[in-house]
Amino acid sequence: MPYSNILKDHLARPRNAGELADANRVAEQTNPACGDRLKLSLRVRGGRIEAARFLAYGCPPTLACGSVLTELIEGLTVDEALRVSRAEIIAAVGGLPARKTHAAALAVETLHQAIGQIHRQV
Amino acid sequence: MPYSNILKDHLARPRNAGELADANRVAEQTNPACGDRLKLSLRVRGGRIEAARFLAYGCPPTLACGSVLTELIEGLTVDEALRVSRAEIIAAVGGLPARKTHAAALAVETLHQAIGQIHRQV
Amino acid sequence: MDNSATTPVDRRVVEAMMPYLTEKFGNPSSVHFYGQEARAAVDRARREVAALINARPNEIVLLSGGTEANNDTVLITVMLANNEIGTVQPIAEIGTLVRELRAGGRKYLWLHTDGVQALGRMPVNVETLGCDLLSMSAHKLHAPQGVGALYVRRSVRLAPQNIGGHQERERRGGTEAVSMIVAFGTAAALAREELDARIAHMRALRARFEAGVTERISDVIFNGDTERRLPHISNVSFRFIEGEGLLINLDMQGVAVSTGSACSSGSLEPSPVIRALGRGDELARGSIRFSIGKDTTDEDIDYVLEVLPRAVENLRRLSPLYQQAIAERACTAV
Amino acid sequence: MDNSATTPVDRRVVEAMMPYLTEKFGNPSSVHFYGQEARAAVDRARREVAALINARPNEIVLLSGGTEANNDTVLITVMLANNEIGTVQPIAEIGTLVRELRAGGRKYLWLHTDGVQALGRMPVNVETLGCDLLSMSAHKLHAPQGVGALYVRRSVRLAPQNIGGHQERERRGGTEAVSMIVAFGTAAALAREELDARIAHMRALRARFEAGVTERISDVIFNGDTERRLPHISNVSFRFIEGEGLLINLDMQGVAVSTGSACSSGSLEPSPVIRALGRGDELARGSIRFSIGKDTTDEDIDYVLEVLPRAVENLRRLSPLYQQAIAERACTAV
Ligand SMILES: Cc1ncc(COP(=O)(O)O)c(C=O)c1O
Ligand SMILES: Cc1ncc(COP(=O)(O)O)c(C=O)c1O
Ligand code: FES
Ligand code: FES
Repeated sequence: MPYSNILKDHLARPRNAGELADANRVAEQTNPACGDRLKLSLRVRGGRIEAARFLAYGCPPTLACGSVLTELIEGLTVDEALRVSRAEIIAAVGGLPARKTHAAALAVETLHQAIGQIHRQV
Repeated sequence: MPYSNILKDHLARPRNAGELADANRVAEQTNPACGDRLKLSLRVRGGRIEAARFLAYGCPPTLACGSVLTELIEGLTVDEALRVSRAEIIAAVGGLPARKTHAAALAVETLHQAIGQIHRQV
Repeated sequence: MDNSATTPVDRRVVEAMMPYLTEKFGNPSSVHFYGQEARAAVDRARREVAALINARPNEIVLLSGGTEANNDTVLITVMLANNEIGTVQPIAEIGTLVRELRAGGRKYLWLHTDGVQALGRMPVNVETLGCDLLSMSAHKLHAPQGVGALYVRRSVRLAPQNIGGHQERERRGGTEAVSMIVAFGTAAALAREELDARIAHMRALRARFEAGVTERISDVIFNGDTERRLPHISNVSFRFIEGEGLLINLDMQGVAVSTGSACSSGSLEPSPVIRALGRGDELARGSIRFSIGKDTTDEDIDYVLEVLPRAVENLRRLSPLYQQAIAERACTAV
Repeated sequence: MDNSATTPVDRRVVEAMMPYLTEKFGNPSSVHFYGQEARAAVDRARREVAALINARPNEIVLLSGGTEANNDTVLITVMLANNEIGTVQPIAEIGTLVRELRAGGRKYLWLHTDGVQALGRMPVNVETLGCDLLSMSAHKLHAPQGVGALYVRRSVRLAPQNIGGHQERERRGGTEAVSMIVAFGTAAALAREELDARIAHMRALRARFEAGVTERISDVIFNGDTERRLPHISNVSFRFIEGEGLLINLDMQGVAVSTGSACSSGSLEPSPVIRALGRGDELARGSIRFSIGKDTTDEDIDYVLEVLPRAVENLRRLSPLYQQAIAERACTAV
């Protein structure tokens, strides 16, 4: 199977899907390689990510990376979240085929864009 | 099967195999195309072929054509025997693959050689 | 629901091939009894395959499948029926054109058509079609994978594909896959016999499926010409979502479908075929091929109709495109 | 007695392939469960084939048979073991030479060997042999006809054979013949496990056969190197007669043998291989290949030894060459 069982589980039961009504940080990015999209909404209080939600359009890796990302960053400080790497996301979805690793890149970039807003606002 | 059941039967039970002790006509020819050999010995009395025997070396069609030829010509007058054609021999062995029809030609030619001796002697 | 990718092997086909996997194991090139028994079986199968497309046995070159059959060198090739959306092409018209060109002096202009998807799903008659070459694959016809044939009209000369054996009248070397060829022949005979009934069955099930989808799911588009279309394929685009996620969701619930064609999957580019219909990337990426077989039942369809709306809904809930569309619609409604 | 032409399919092999002819019918290119199940089966088989020749799985290209495997374009090709007389060639020495030439700058010089006859009849180790490519055919290994493989050393780049699919790492297109590939894999596993026992068995039977022939029939010549020879082949020339007539006589009594190789039979020219041994036309035309299999028994051999002398005798009685020789011998004796 090109995709791991972990990935397929995220597809069948996405974690933290949707948008936060009280989000204070929202970012949406389109993957230039393929048009996949990821939208993140975060509630950040006192430098800590209290809640994260995602919406995604595209291939299973993009959907799963969105789902996994919200799980990884909820509860982290902004600084800790900035250290979440592409490799970590790929590992968390149980691996990705080489030609799909840019799905994890999209997740990192969308997160950084959202956090960038924070840094700018600070 | 490239070969008919009639042909295979001649191979398993050749008719008139051997040489006539009292033959008065003997001819042996080698097929220039492939080296197959046919030897005929005939006993001719009063213009009629009383007995015919054959020996053959080569592929199954050559063996079967020799066998069939002796059957066809025994009892015929010399003139009748001269009319035995290649097509008739091929039919009598139940047909031959195209690239093996020269086996029937060898039979006709060896017969004509033997009969030629008769004509010369007359 | 993925009978376009491959079909279950018919029980009767397995039964017919079994003797050639057990006691009848001759090499058709051998002169002796076992060899000739195998040769006779191959020739019987060749006759069945020829009969299915109204050809002569010596116009059939048996080989390893549709892909090998497509690997000849010809000038014009047209799919008889497309494997993604099932649209049937006007081969007969093209055939007439090619014959005219040939009569006009273009002596070596041949018309090839890929009949892999069409075989067993519509009448295929090489005389009516006027094609010079036609590719066939047994595993789309309820026989095993790894065997197929190329129809070669008697006037056409081809360079042999596999050099090193004299099989198939010098047109394709290699010891014949006897058991597989027997299976193919049996499948061809069954397909010829049962063709009308199979077509009626598949058409009825597809109508049931498409009516159910229309009723239960919004924002769907059925791709392909509704008239000139194979009876077993329904290609549907679901707006706002992408096909592969839907495929995996369905698969986890026991429903096998395809995005694009199995032949080209692994690439997962937006389907160029759907895009050529003028559908745009989103609809092309959201397209799924459901393909019905002779053994599909009403219950199978009803199960898909139960599972599919939920799967589509779940993915749409995740989709920013869908959320945006809802918001926009809400605004227009106001 | 014609196991060089093809071998009976092993019962265990048929059992292993059956599920892939019935419920497990997925297309390995499909992303869903059925497809992935088929993919896994293909990969398991690939590992078994690799293990048999001490290669890595990704060095194995699965395809339709030995002939297709031989259809690559390479510079040097040597038969590992000849299919007519069973002589084993010094591939390892040639391998060393090719590697030296390559080290000396001839970068694209590859050594290909046809391992079709050798497989399952002697240890085949691509590392020891030093070959870059090796052809295999399943039906010489107690699996069905129509499947085989090409070993391609990792450093070698080949142009793909069938264009139009991405299978076999772009090296060979076409939907995989799953059931056949599973059969091949099982046969490879069994061959690896049982190789020593099979070799000992075949060697013993051949010794029994050759002793019997020597004892009962005059004017016979055993062709091929008695040392460096596959254990299952005995190639015998019977003086004064031609092989095909003998073949048909034996066939009518239920004994299957070959003249020359099945691959090239149909031509029935005097065997160039036997002629190359310096035997002349008569011995070349009189040569018969007896080939033993793992399932051949003592009783089979004894039956052949009963039937063969009579068949040879009958043909010799017909032969002008034999009569001449007898006459000459009588004169010399006087
Ligand atoms: C239209 C069409 N042509 C050719 C093929 C390839 O045939 P095969 O799988 O026998 O190689 C397929 C599918 O596999 C197909 O759908
Ligand atoms: C040495 C050798 N190579 C190749 C082949 C051809 O393999 P296949 O029959 O699988 O095409 C044969 C016999 O058939 C053979 O004996
Ligand atoms: S297709 Fe590019 S990440 Fe999904
Ligand atoms: S081989 Fe020429 S006739 Fe027999």
